[in-house]
Amino acid sequence: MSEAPYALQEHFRDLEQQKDAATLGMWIFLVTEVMFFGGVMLSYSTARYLHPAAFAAASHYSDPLIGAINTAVLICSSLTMALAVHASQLGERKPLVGYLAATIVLGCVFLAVKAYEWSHKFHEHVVPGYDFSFPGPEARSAALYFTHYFAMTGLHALHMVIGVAVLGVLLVRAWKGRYTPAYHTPVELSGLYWHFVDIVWIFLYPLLYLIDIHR
Amino acid sequence: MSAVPPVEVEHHENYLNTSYGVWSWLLTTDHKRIGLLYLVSVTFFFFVGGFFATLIRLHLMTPQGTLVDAATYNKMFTMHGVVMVFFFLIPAIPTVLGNFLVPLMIGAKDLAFPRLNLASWYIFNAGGLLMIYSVMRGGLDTGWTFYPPYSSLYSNTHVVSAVLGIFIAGFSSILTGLNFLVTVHTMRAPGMTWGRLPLFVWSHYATSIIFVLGTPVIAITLALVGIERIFHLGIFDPSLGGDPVLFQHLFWFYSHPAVYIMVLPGMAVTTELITTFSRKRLFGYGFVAAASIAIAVIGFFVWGHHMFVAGQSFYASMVFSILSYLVAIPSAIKVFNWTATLYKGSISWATPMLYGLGFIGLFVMGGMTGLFLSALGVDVHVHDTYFVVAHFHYIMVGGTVMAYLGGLHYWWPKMSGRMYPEGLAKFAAVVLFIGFNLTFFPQFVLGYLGMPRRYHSYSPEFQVLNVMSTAGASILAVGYLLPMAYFIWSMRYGPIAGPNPWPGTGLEWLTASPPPEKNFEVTPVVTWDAYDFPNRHDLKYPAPTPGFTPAQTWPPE
Amino acid sequence: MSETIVPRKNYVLVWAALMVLTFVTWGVALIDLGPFSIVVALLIAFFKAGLVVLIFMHMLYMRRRTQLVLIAGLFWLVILFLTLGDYITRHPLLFCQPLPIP
Amino acid sequence: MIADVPLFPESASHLSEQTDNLFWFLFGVSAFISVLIFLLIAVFAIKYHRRAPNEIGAPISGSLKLEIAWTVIPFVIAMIMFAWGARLFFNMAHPPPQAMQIFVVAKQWMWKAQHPEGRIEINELHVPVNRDVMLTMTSQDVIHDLFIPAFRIKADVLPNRYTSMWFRASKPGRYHLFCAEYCGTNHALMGGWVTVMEPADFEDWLSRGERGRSMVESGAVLFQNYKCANCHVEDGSGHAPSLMGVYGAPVRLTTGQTITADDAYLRESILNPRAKIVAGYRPEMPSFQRILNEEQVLQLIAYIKTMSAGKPLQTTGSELSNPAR
Ligand code: HEA
Ligand code: HEA
Ligand code: HEC
Ligand code: CUA
Ligand SMILES: [Cu+2]
Repeated sequence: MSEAPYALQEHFRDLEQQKDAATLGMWIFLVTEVMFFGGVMLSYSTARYLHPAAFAAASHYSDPLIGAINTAVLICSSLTMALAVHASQLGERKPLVGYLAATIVLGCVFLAVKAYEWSHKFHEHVVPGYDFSFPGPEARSAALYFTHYFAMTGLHALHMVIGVAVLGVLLVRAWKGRYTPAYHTPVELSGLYWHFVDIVWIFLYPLLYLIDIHR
Repeated sequence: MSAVPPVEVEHHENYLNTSYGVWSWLLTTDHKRIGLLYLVSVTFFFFVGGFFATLIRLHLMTPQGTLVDAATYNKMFTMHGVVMVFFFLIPAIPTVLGNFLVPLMIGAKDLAFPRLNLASWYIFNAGGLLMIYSVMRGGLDTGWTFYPPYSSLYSNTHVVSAVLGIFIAGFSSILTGLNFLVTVHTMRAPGMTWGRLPLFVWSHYATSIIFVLGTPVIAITLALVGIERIFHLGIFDPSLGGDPVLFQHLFWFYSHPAVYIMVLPGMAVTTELITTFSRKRLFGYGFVAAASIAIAVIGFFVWGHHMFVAGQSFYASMVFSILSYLVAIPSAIKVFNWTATLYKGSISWATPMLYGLGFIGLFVMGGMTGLFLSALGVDVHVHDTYFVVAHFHYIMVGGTVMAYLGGLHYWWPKMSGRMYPEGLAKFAAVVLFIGFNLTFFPQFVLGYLGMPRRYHSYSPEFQVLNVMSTAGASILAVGYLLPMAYFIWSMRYGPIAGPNPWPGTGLEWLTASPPPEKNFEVTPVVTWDAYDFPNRHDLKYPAPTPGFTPAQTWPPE
Repeated sequence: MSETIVPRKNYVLVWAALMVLTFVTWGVALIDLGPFSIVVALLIAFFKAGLVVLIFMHMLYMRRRTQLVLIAGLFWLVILFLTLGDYITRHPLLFCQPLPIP
Repeated sequence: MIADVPLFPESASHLSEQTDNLFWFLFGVSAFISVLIFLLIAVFAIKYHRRAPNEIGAPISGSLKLEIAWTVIPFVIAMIMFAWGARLFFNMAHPPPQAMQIFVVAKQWMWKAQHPEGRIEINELHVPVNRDVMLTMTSQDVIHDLFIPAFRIKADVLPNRYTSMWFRASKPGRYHLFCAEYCGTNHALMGGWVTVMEPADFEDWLSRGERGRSMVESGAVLFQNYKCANCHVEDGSGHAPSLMGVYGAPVRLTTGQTITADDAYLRESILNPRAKIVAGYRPEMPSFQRILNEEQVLQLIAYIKTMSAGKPLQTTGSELSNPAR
């Protein structure tokens, strides 16, 4: 492909092999991420199994509606990301740039809402290890909920931040017209990453916000 | 010796002499050079770990301990374990031999992601430096297992930096595994089907599965320990509502499969050694390949056998025990196939073969004692005693380290272009074998007698056996220093090896020694199976002694 | 490997389904289903995740090998969660449990 | 000197023999298989040693029959090993109901054993010969592990939880007691001796020494001091359930579950009362988490257990020493 001569690395036979390798590599990376999050989720699950009542009580500190809205924001960003990949496949430069920008904006909105929620928790003094008070004798077990809350949302937010940064780089390159129908693997792979982060949140939302909310 | 006479072959352009200078090494993306970089790092860590081992053994000469106080002793074995496991044995074979050989063996120009490969070396060293930093600042005393609440609350040593070091080094494991998986899937030369892959590659493939799926779990687990320690949270600490047994589950979910990370590459090397030095096809290629994958998969189901008396449920213990027996079966299959390969072979007693046979013997002893440990009733008695210490040293030192050394000898001509001194090498191998058994066999007896591990002082009746062990360790030390010395010597003075001194059947032997920068002048097209000695008419054997008619010769009638 | 290009319309449809399901999750959580709340919530989450993986991430159109990677990942996640089996079968007086008094 | 080197541990409990039997079985099988393999390797290596530089091995590449044989045979052997080990483990995990109770609290770096009669010992454990003894153990700090090699038993001792093990000593004598789980600086020094005595000597030993209150008596005092009886009125007329006969009985919880009130449940009820609420009552009980230490909790439990016997509130230790009744 004459448009992107720099794209083929010399140890590969052709662009197809290169793309094949990159895609497989990305999926394997995502699987490692699954196991990474799996570790905290397991920790969360055992803690919840051992202290069901405390977890229910503590989860009331998180507003399910805000969580739902944030989920929606992230899902919209997934759509714009999917459309960005679509645009890159067709080589439409302007839409690609636009969708990437939209994804970044939505990602930032999500992070902003998250920041708001976190600051709220700080105000309510439910930050274990820093400033924690919880009414009732279950305080100790409730602290476990908040520990996991911060660990899981924090880890997720960290992934979001990285994702936004990566998309930022893509945005600049897309603007310069570096991606063509023949070579747009970076857009696709970043898309996979972004969707993965979305999926993590799809699980975090019910796990953290929706524990026995009628109680 | 089958070494080609030291005729100075004409100077050829190879990966070692295409460019010179520090930066040409530190910024290289050539998998062969990165393999050598890893060789340097890993050897360094081996001597750090060996240094602590030496101190441990010296200290344990007398019941009260001769060398250090209790706190220091605890740091010794912890740092010995951590350094040996995370910074020596886990990376050793995959990153040195694997890096060097996997692309060569499948006929690729490089690994799929060369820059990632270099990055993983830097990440590894960054983790290692952090570990060394913790050692310098006063060390770590939690045992390599980091059990909370001791590690997260009570220890006042440098847990956080050590944990961070391992966390970082973990990413290098993940990247290495990912790179191997993708390379094996996408970069094989034409004709190199799955059924023709050398078993070295199969084993590394299986190892990579564990790297990729297990390492993230230890990363997050140790991260949680670090967080718990810094912020005094209660994820694992029972006094804050957490559950310490959960840590053990998470830790062993990685660390049991990790023992197969340590042994599968050893098996990989052994398979190559046994076939090359028997000049014979591997007996049961398909079964051995499948056994590697089976070990990697079933190995993930048995972690609870480290926790039989740790407070997991009775039923969980039962299940983990039976699964531990299942995971022994593929290992058994491998051992039997290796042995059968020797049958009617043409067996050479070259140094690498001595290591290969040594591996089988010591691995069998280590593995069989693993069966003692997975028998619930017996494990209750021997858990956390020297029996366990002996078990794992038999596999890890007797098995994997031996295989690693065997592999280094075997591929040294490929890596450096020169031969090591055969006589001295045989001598070192025998010294190692004797020293090893003297060091660790008495520990089986000590363990069943009931001497607990991680003891800086012990009851006087255990002394004689401990002294034997210490004596063995000093012989062992000599055995390790010898190869170090003659490898360095041979880089300059060793006889020139030629492309295929043994001769071996892998693609790596089809290219020059040392190989050119892009591995092959032309990408090879593979039309033969692995280890297919009878049909490899291209292999050049040294001329036969006149007047001698062997049973099978090349070329076959 | 020729690329599959998914029509834009499909993305939008999936997106709509995901949005609906998100608010369904929230709505269902408000109804008291006892211990089944979590089950329902997780089922919906799995369904949503499935949609994202299959369509947004093109898993439907990937080659078999890539699909295997995903399946392997999920399989290993399940192995990890077998840990819960220990907790569920644990007797309070762990390990050593007196036989019921006759 | 070499003659004094012990090669095999002393055997002093009913279990040690069973464990050794399994050990010898494992040893025999492994030795047989290992030696077989070593011999084969040695024989092949010598018999087929390369005689000419251009010799190659015979073109053999496998045999399905052999593969099946050496998959199935080890599998069968392995299952026998498993079954035997599991059976032994089952015995170890199920103490006979009449076992005599001793309570052990571990802390860095000592073992503290309390006999129900009140005698407390440190880094020592006195037990009668030929009696089933069950240890109920907990830790005040990190994880420890009680290990008595001569009895071939060990079990981890965890904070915030009860673990237990049992044995029947078969031979009077003094045996090592070790801590087998690494627990910090003086882990190696956290040990002592188990003394197995003839029953008469044991009774004698129990009655000697500065005898404090029995565990039940101490429990009764605590029950009084902490005003438990203010709420837990005997006939159940207070805000709280009567504790009469609660031990070992089924308890219905607000969640609808029914559980058996065992040691761990009682402990949790005292230290973390809200975790499980008795049906029909309100979560009013205060937590005694930071007020009582592990030994006191054990004493309270011992006391509550006697209430279950429907005995008068003051019980003497000697009656308890045979809970078999
Ligand atoms: C490379 C490392 C390595 C390997 C490969 C193994 C392999 C095995 N290990 Fe080991 N193990 C360790 C390293 C390793 N282990 C370490 C480091 C520890 C201690 C960690 C710590 O606490 O610090 C440990 C601890 C350990 C324990 C816990 C002990 C305790 O703490 O109480 C157990 C218990 O089941 C166990 C079992 C096994 C088994 C069944 C195998 C099997 O895979 C072995 C299979 C091999 C064979 C069986 C031999 C070949 C077969 C034949 C010759 C045929 C005959 C076979 C049959 C009849 C079945 N190991
Ligand atoms: C991969 C792993 C590996 C390797 C190669 C080794 C190698 C050795 N180990 Fe290691 N060992 C472990 C992994 C390993 N070990 C682990 C995981 C533990 C458990 C830790 C824990 O409990 O947390 C352990 C624990 C352990 C103990 C038990 C400590 C205790 O429980 O109290 C002992 C005791 O003998 C021991 C001895 C040795 C010896 C003698 C060697 C020898 O093979 C080493 C020989 C090498 C040398 C001798 C190096 C040669 C170099 C020199 C001689 C230069 C040295 C420089 C100077 C002296 C100035 N090890
Ligand atoms: C303020 C009142 C109050 C005090 C003081 C009190 N309790 Fe309770 N206790 C309760 C109530 C109410 C319940 C039932 C609800 C529940 O399960 O928490 C209860 C339950 C229990 C139970 C579980 C009983 C069962 O039937 O399952 C035990 C055991 C117990 N208490 C022991 C104690 C001990 C020991 C003390 C003193 C150290 C004590 N309590 C002090 C109010 C009290
Ligand atoms: Cu207590 Cu070791
Ligand atoms: Cu294991």
